[in-house]
Formats: sequence, structure tokens, C-alpha cells
Amino acid sequence: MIGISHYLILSGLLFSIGFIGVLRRKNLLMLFFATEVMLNAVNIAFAAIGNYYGDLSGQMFAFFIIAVAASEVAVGLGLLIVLYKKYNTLDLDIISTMKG
Amino acid sequence: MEHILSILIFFPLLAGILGFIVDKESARAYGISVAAIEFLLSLWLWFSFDTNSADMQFTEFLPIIKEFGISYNVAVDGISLFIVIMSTMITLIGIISLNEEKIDNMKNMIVSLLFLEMTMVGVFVSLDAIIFYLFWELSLVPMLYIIGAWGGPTRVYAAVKFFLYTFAGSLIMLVGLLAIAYLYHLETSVWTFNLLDWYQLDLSVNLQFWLFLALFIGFAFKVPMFPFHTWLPHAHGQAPTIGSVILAAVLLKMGTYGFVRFSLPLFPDASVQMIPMVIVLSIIMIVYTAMVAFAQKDMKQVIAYSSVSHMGIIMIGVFAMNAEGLSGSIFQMLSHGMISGALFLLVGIIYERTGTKTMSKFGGLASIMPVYATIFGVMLMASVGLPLTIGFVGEFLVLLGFYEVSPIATVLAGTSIIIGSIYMLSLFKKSFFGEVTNESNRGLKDLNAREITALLPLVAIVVWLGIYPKPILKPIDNSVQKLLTDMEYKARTPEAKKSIISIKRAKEEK
Amino acid sequence: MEKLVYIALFAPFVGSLFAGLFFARSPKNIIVGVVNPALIFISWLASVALAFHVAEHGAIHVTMMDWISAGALHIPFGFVVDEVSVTMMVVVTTVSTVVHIYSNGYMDHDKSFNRFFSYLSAFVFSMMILVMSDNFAGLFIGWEGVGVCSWLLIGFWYHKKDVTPDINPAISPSYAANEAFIMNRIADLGMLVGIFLIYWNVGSLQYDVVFKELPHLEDGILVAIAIALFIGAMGKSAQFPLHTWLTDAMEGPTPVSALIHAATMVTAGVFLVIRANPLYSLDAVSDVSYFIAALGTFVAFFAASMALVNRDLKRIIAYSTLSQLGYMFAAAGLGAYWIALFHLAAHAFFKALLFLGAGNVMHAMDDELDIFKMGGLKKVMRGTYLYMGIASLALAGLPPLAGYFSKDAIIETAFNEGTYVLWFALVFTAGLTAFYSFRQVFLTFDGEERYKRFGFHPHEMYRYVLVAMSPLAILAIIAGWFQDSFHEFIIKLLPEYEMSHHTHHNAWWLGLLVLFFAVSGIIIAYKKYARKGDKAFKQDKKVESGFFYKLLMNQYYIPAFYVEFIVKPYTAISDKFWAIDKAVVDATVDFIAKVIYKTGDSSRVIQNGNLSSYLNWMGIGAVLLILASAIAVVMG
Amino acid sequence: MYEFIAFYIFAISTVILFLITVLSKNVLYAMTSLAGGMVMISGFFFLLGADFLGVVQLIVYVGAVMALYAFAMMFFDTTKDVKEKYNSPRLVFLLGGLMAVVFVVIFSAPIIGENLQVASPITNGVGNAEAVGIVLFTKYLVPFEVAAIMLLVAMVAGIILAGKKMDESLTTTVLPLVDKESEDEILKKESR
Repeated sequence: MIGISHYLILSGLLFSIGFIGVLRRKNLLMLFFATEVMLNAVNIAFAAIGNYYGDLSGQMFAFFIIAVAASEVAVGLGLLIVLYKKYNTLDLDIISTMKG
Repeated sequence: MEHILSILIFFPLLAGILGFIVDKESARAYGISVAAIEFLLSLWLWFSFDTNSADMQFTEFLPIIKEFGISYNVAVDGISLFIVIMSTMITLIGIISLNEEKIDNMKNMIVSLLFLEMTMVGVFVSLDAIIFYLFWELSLVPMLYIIGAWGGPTRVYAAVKFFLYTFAGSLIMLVGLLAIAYLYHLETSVWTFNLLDWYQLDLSVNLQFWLFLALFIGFAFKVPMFPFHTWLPHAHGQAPTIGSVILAAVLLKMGTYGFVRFSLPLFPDASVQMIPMVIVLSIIMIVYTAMVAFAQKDMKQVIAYSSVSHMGIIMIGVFAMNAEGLSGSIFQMLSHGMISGALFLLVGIIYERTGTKTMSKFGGLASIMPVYATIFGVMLMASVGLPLTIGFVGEFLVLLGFYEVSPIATVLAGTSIIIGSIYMLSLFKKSFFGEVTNESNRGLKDLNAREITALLPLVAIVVWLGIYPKPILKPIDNSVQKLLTDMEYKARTPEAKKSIISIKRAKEEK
Repeated sequence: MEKLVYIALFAPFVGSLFAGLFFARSPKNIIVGVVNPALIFISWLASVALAFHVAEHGAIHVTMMDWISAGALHIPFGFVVDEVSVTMMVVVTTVSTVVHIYSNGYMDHDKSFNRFFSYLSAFVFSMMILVMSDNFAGLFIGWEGVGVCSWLLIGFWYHKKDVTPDINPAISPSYAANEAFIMNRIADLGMLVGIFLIYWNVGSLQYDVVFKELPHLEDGILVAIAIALFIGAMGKSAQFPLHTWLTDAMEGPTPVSALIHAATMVTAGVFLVIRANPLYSLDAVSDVSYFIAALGTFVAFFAASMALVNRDLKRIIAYSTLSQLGYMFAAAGLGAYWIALFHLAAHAFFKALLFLGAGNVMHAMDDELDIFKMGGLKKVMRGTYLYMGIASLALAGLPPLAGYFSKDAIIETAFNEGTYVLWFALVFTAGLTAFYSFRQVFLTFDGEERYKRFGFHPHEMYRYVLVAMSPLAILAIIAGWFQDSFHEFIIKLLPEYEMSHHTHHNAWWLGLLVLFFAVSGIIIAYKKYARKGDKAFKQDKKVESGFFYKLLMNQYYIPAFYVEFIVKPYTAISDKFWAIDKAVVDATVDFIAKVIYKTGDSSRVIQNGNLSSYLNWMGIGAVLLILASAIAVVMG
Repeated sequence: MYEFIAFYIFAISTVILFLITVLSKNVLYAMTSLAGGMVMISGFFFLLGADFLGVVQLIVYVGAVMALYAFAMMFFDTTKDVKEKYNSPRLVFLLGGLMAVVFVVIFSAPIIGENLQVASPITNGVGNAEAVGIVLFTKYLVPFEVAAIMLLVAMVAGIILAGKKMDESLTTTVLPLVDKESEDEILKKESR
């Protein structure tokens, strides 16, 4: 039988994949993809836990996460466009204005 | 005048804020009048103080944050009363001594001094740990500014060192204070920072030890105890005269006052347990810094190091755990305030005249500036603890009281009367005796009216309290005896009970 | 009678304030020269009146006001006038009055005339407090007070610069003053410890309470108290090894040497031992007492030996003072307190006279002190010669002068106690004393007039000064005649000391022996130093380069030893400590600060502005956090 | 059994698709595989009985979000591959791998949360969408409304950031330092 740990392990693996993406990617757009992966991984975990404990709160959280992800993408892409206009690139190695 | 203490705290603050809009030319006059009013108010406090009572008086209580038991809670007893008066007096004398020609931006100086006065008074009258801590930290800011703005060439280094050093110490102290409040909460499930409530708290010896250590670091940095003393010579070396005067006379006393007000009554067992450590540090502090003082070439540094040495005497008095030693040490705080204040003023005067503090540049000053030399001589004798000057009473009582704790340590600490006279007399000989070695010194003017006005009250007090210390010693003694009785009552271990000698038992033995 | 006590005590104080406050900055003012001696004289009158009162009605005890009270400690300003203190008061005021008048002449040309009188009167005041106080703390006030006045007066000519010890062994007045003060402070610490011991074991510092309580204390504590108090006495009375300051103190003006460093202050130590006689006569501390006697005897001989070769007029007298102080301690240590006090008084008179005479010589010889440059002065200074002769005879102990009675009694005591080593040392020292004091007299006043070669034009002192000195001269002669009445007077307070029958039996040959030594000393001195013409005194190069001569001339190398093994190491250690303070203690703190700065500097690399590397760091942090929580879960 | 097979099919395909997303150099491939992966994830939701959530996942993620990405990509030059420099590829994989291992270890260990409390139990006999609706409009009403406002704000922000003055950069525009009058005039002109 598929237990909750199956889902959680899968969620952990997906999260790690997203995490590798976040660390590895220098292209900002690709970075966004990686974060989406991580968000989705977490959603699975929420839904699985909610299901196995007969609690709708898990689903609710996943639901709100989707909402947040959507707005994140909206604002984030807008910012990306602005950035691209300014630097004409999305490479993080070139855009390093936060040097302390 | 029920709110005399609040007036004492906030009058300088208000006057300081108003000081920003005072005309530049009249800033000094303004400062003098404000400080004089403040001083008179503090004298009024003394006259309406019931000298026969050992309790807290003029209590004011106003809750600020009820949930955490933080309140504006001020009061004075015999221990703090005179330190408050000394603070206001030294501020007044300091402002009088300011030289309009040598200090630019007099207005800022006056304002800083008034703010400083507020914090000093605040520290000594606070009975709430948080308010105490607030004033304690606030006192750093004006002093930092005074050193940083009017100091010598490496003033920024000195000021930052002073600030960071004491700040680091007081943060650890804050942790200790919060821990006490937490423990109080655990025991009674009431949050309070009221010191008088804390006095009722009965802590295990182990807890006392750690809390004592936390507070010890905060206070010891301020005193400054060996080996945390090195900020002091830097600060004194760079600070303007007025800064040194107030630093030595009042700010250092915060540390020793903290021991008396917090460490002893809160942790009687730990205090007794820690006596050996304090003895060792204090004796190193007394002897070692006195010897370092002897090696100095700079007049001001001699006095700076001598300050450390004298603070050592005060420290052993605090830990004598009997009425003689503790009263003596509080009296010694006052006397050291007067004497070191006067000595720094005197060095400042010669520095203003010649632009140097190096002793080898002087010599034979006694024949050029006789009045100056005389006052210096009086202060010097008071500093080495000559009987019938203020310096003797405190030192004698401290050593007398401490003898009960450890005769050998007393002899070692008592060497301060020898090595103290060595460095002081050699300073006096190098600068004042002999032929006039530096021809350019020949034209030096003796003290002017402004300087005499600043110094004469100090001379008068040094002699008056040396001959008749009773009006001050008696209230101090009352409060100290109460403190010791409480400590003895509170102490858990039999060793502590044995070490703390409140007056009652001393009489029973007779 | 209380009023008289206060008059005796405060008249000098008024004089000091009078000269100090009103005339400090004005040039020499004759009013000061008249008023101050007058005030001291008033004090003397009061003291004498008190003496008669005490003789008839017993001691007077007054308490002026509270001084220090804290805890169980209560110290009042209390004064007691009893047989011992009134004797001291009379001695002090007598000598002081003479010295004050004398100073008018001696300090005639000094620009700090008024200041001098202010200090001098302040000294008398402190000394009066010392002797009159009714408790140990009050004694300590006076004890320190005379120390400061001595410091001020030794360093009176502070403007003189430092010279090397070859030219002037004392280096400079200010150096000598500091040396005296610091040496005294060392001993004062001992005294303070004694006071603390008394307080914690008795609970009071009042003499009467303490002395009543003493027999109930443990032996160990009694010994400790006795030792501690005696250490204090050693400093003030310049006993070995704290003796070097006294000869250097001769840098002060000569009236000061007469008053402070001969007649009064240096005898304070003896006074303390006499005052504390209930302590020192206890059986438990008999060892300490014997040590006091032995040390006194040693110092008597030790100082006399150094006086034998010295060429400095004042230093010779200073050594003789040291030596006589040794006699006093010998007597006090052996239990003959009243004899010690008697010798103290007699010594005060003739030693002050001797010093004042020396002052006359200095005044005449333009402050020259080398007796080898003098000689034959008796022609021009007849009065001074007479005075110094009398004083030296008294010092040498020839009958019927004061010194004979008092010193003989001490030597007899030593015989009586069966301490024959001490006895013989004291007898032999008596011979030495006679020799060196007459060596000095003959070299100064007799023989060839060597001063002419050095171009001096000596002249006699003012007449009124000579007249003023006459009381001392008379007292130096007659003081001894009152031995019996003094004995009767003082015995009311001090323990009686009686010679055994055996001693009585032998008294006549003992006295003769001492006399024999003294007279032979004088004769040797005369033969060697007082001739004229061909047989005139010649310096013997061979002797002077001998070991003993050099040893004595350099004061057994003790001052050099102190410089080499105490002063220099102290300075070096102080410098080293300062270096440590900077290089270790302070540097440690700075090092901590530097480490923090460095970590900041090196970790700033992280902040390179690259978002990707920030993310990497964040990732590392996240993994660490997760790891930590995982571990926590596993552990917990 | 079906559940078992379905789970593994979905699991393997999501992992592969997401790996492509993360590792691919081509943006287009990455985006496509991301979209595919999200579809697979909605499959998990259906498996878990969260039908409503699955539908939302499909509509919002695969529909709306992916469309947004697609439009965004049009602004960028997608034909050329972004040359990414990898400073420490080993570190990245080490960290990621470590994390994965830790998760696996934690989750395969006996579950700690045996005593989890059920906050909003699933009502039997009520469809998932209905149940979600009940909870959403009772217990989570305020967050729901806040989420709505957030989405609105995000929409407006997206439009402003991306849309306004397409011909010049927003962030680099610096108003010339002019006195207040002329500034007002400029504003007036602009408003006309």
C-alpha cells in the first residue's frame, strides 16, 4: 500500500531537485522554474498529510500556496521584464549590484 | 516637593533640551545656573532626608509596563544620597571650571554635560532594574560624545574603546538582570523588575554564583577592575579635563555602587564565596596599577592609574562584609570623587597653560605658581590618605573592616599607603620641586578667579569631611547596617552567615 | 582646666593658620615672627600650668567631639593630660618656644619666612595631638601630621636641584623629604595593622579600655600587636633598618633639625612604647620587649660608630640623636619606662641646644657644614662655643649635667637586668659618644683657624638669639638634678622600676666605669684634634683609605644598598609593569577587537553582489538547519 | 494496486520531467517539461482524493502560470541559450543530494506525528469540492479574502511593471532636478 512516507519521500526528492535548480541556475527565468518545482513539492506533502490524517487544512494550505505562487509569478515576471530592459540579460553573474 | 527625585532627574534633561536654543555666548552662564539649581535641589534633598532612618526615602512609583512589572521606581537611602549630591556638585564644579577660550562649541558641551547629569542621577536613584539599566547605558552616550568631540589626537580610538568595553560588560549584566526577573517569575509567577522585590528572592547558591558572575562582569568593566582597566588610561589620556573629572569622580562609582546595590543584597552567598577572587583581583589592581602609575611620564596618566588603584581599595571595602568596611568604602567613593576630580582639574589647568602634561617639561612650579602648588599639595595629601583629610577616613575604615576578612590581604592592600605616596610624591617632586628647568614656564600665571572658585569648595570639603565626617558617615552607616542585616538574614550557607557581620552580632559578642 | 587643655593644643594651630592664611604670599613679616613664638609660649604656659595641676589632682580627660563612627567603631577627638603626656607637652613646648624665637634670627634673610613659621607651628600642633590624644587613632593623626610637617620642612628649600650622592649624600631637600615621608609610611603601615588588631580584639581604640582589656587577650595576638606597634615606632624614631632618612633629613633648615629631628618627632616612637607600657610589660610580650632593648642597643652603637668619622657638622649630631634614641629604646625595652622618658626629656634639651649651636655655626660659616674647614671658631663665637660645650658635656654624660643622670640610669638598668652584653655595649658606646661629640667641638672651635684658608668671615649670632637659647642651656645643666622629683611625679602612671640591692651595691663602680670611658673619649678627642702649631691635626690618608673608615663613611653601604636593591628594582619593575600593561593586558583587548575586525573583513567576500552565490550560501544554511532539526528529532 | 501503479508512474515521470527542467540548457525544453511535471502532480492530488485541488492545479498552474511564462519568454531572446557558468557544480549536487538523503531518512523513519490532531475532519458523504467550499468559506474566510486581494494586487503590479512605458526602463528613470513650479508644469503637460 502507498503510505504517507511514499508521498513525503517523493516530495522531499522533488524539493531537492528544485533546490539543486535554485543553486545551479544563473538564468533568472530558470530560477523561477526551480522555485515552482519546490512549491509543487511542498504542495504534494501538504495534500498527502491532509489526506492521511483526514484533515482538510492540508489542502487549504496547498490551495493558498498555489494562490501565492500565482501572484509571485505575476509580480516576478514583471520585475524580470524590467530587469531585462535595463541590463539586456538575465544572467545573475552579470547582474551583481548588491555587492557589499 | 514629593517628586524631588523626578525633578532631580528630569530638570537637567529639560534644561539640556532648552539649552539648544540658548545663545552661544551665554551657554556657560546658563550651564552654571542650571547646575547650581540642580545642586541646591540635591542639597534640599539632603536636608529633608531623615538621617535616622535606614530605609528608602522619597519613593516614587509609576508602573510603565504592567505585564512585565517594569516601573518608574526611584528612591534614595543613605548609600545613594551622597553619591547623588556628589554628582551634582562635581557637574557644577566642572562647568564652572570650563574655559570659554579653550573649548569651542560651548553650547554642545553644556548640553552634553546636562544630559550626563541626568543619567548619573538616574543611575543612583533607580530601584527598577530596567530603569537602572537604561540610565546606565545612556550615561555612555554623552561621555562618548565628550571624549570624541573635545578629546586629544586619538580621541576616536579612546572613545570607541571606552564605549565598546563598558557596553560589552553591561550587555552581560543585562542578561543577568533578565535572568533574575525570569527566576523571580518562576518562583512567584509575577513579573517584576523592582529591586526591592528582588531582595526577597531566595536563590540557590549555584544560581547565585552564575548571576553574580554576570553582574560582576558588567560592574567590573565599569569600576574598572584588573584586568579590564585598560580602557581607563586611554579614555583619560584623550578626554578633555571636564570629561576626566566626571569620568573619574562619578562614572566609575557606578560600578562599585552596582556591587553594593545589586550583587551584595541579591547574592549574599555568592558574594561571600567570591571574596577570594575579588581580593586577588583588587590587590593586583591596587599594587600593580600603583606601580604602573609610578612609571608614567604623563601627569594625567599618573592620576588615571592612581584612580584605578584607589578603586581597588573601594572594592575590597565593599567585600569586607562588615559595617566598618562597607561604610568606609562608600565614604571612599565620595572622597575619591572629590580628590580625583580636583586632581584632574588641576592637571587640566596646567595643561591649558602649557599645552603639555609631561612631567619632565615642568619642575620648580612651586615657586612660579604657589597657590596652585598649595592646592595640589592638599589634594595630594588627601589622595595618599593623610588623617584629617577626607581620604583618610575612607581608606582607614576600609582597611580596618577588611582586616577582619583577611589580615594578610589587608597588609598587601595597605601597601597602597606606601606606594601611593611613592608615585604621588615623585609626581610632586618632579613637577613642583627643584629648579625651574623649563624657561618658558617662568611666565606662567597662578590660578585665576574662575579656577579658584572651582577648586576652593573641593578643598573646603576635603578638609571639612576629614575632620568631621559624621553628618555623612552616619546615614551611610545606618543604611549599610540595614543592608548587612538583610544579607545575613538572607544568606543560606553557614559560611556566608559567619562572614557577614551585621552590627547586631558584633554587639552581642561584647 | 579643660580650657587650658584646649589652649595648649590649639594655640600652635592658631599660629599656623595665622602665618599661613594671612601672610603666605607677603614677604617677611615681623608680626609673624612675634606672634607665632608668643602663641607657642602661651601653649607652654598652659602646659606648665597643667603639669602642676596634674601633679596635684591627677589626669584630665576631655572629649571634644566625635570623629569617625561606623559600625561598632567610635573614635572621638579625645585628649588626655596625664603624667606622661604632660611631660611630653612641657618638653615639646619648651623646645618649640626656643626654636621659634631662634628661627627669627636664623631665617632672617629667607624669603619664605612666614611660610616657615606656618609649617613650624603646624608641626607643634600635630605633635601636641600626638602626645595628648586619648586613643590610638588620634595618636595616628598626630603621627601622620608630624610626618607631613616634617616632609614640608625637610623640603623647605624645595627649589634646590638634585645633585649626585657624591656631592650631597641626601641628593636634594625635596628628595630627602620624600625619602623621609615614604620611610615613615612603611612603618605607619605596621602601626595601622597594630591598630586594626587592637580594634578587632578589643573593640575600642581608647587607651584606657584597651589597656584594661589587654591581659585577657591571647598571647599570640598580644605579640602581634606589640610587634606591629613597634614597627610604627621604628619608622618614626628612625631605628635600624629604617634609619637612613634621619641623616638625610638634615637638609632641612637647622631649627627644624633641632625641633623635629632631635627633640620631639623622632622621640614619638619612644613615646609610643612608653604610652603602651601596659602592653610591653606583659609577660607574653617579654621577647618583643627584649628585642626592642637589643635593637636599641645595637642602634646606639651602630649610629655612634658612623658618627666617629663623619665630617658633616649636622650629620654627626643626627647620628648622635639616633644613638641616643637607641638608649631610650634600650631603657623602655628593659622595662624602665620612666627612665626612658627621663632621658627623652633631658636629651631633648641638650640635643636641641646642640643643633641650635650648630645652626649658629652654619649661619656664621655661610652654610658650610664640613668641620674640617672650621677650627678655632671659639674666638669669634664665644657664646655658641659655651653652649655647644655644655650640650656636648651633657651628651657625653659628665656630672653634674643632665645626660649623666639619665644615661647612667639606663646603663645601670641594663646591668640590673643581667643583660651584660647590652650593658657593655652601652658603656662602650658612651665612650664613643664622648669621643665623637668632642671631636666635633674641638674641630669646630679649637685648633688652627682653617676657615681662613677658605675665605670665610664668621661672626657671632644675634644676641637675642643667644639669650633665647639660654633656657635650653640651663635645662641641659640642671634637668638631671630633678631626677627624684620627676621619679615621684611620673611613677603615679608608669610602672616603678627599682634597682636590685646587688646593683645598688655596685652602683659606684659602675658609674665610675662609665665616667672613665667618657672622660677617656674626651681626652683622646682633645689629643687628636685640638692641638695647634706643629702638632696640629693632619688628615691621615692611610687611615682614610682603610676598610673600616670607608665602611663607616658610607654608612655601612646601607643607603647604597637601598638604592641598588630597592629603589632601582622598584623603578625597573614599575616600568616593566607598564610595558606589560600596554603589551599584554591592553593588547589582548585590542587583539579581540582585531579578530572581530578581521573576521568581518574576510567574511565580507561573501557579500559579492552575486545573487547566485547568495543563494548558495542560503542553501548551505538551509541544509544545515534541516540537518540540525533532523538530528534534534533523532536525539530527542 | 491501481493506486500503486499510478503512484509510481506519476512519481517517476514527475522526477524525470523536473530534472529536465532543472538541468536543461534550453529554456523552451525547461518550460515544457515543467508544465508536464505539473500535470503529473495534479495526478497525485486526484490520487489523494483532493479533487478540487487537482483541478485548481491544472487550471492555475498548467493553465495560467504556464501561459504567463510563455508570454514572458517572448520578451526575452529565447532562441539563444544562456551560457551559465557553474562555479561549484559539485557543491550544488552535494547539497541537493544531502538534502534529499536527509529527507528520505527523516520520512522513512517511523512517523513522529502519530498524535497529530485533526483540525477540520473530512465529512463523510460530502464531495471534496463541497467540503473544501465549506471549510474555505467558514474557517479560512479571512485568508481567502486576503488571498483574493493579494492576487488583485499582484495582477496590478504585474501590469504596471511590465506594461508601463515599454520603451524605457522604469527603474533607471531619474527625474531631472527642477524647482517645484516647473515640476508642476511638467506634470500638467503630462496630464494633458
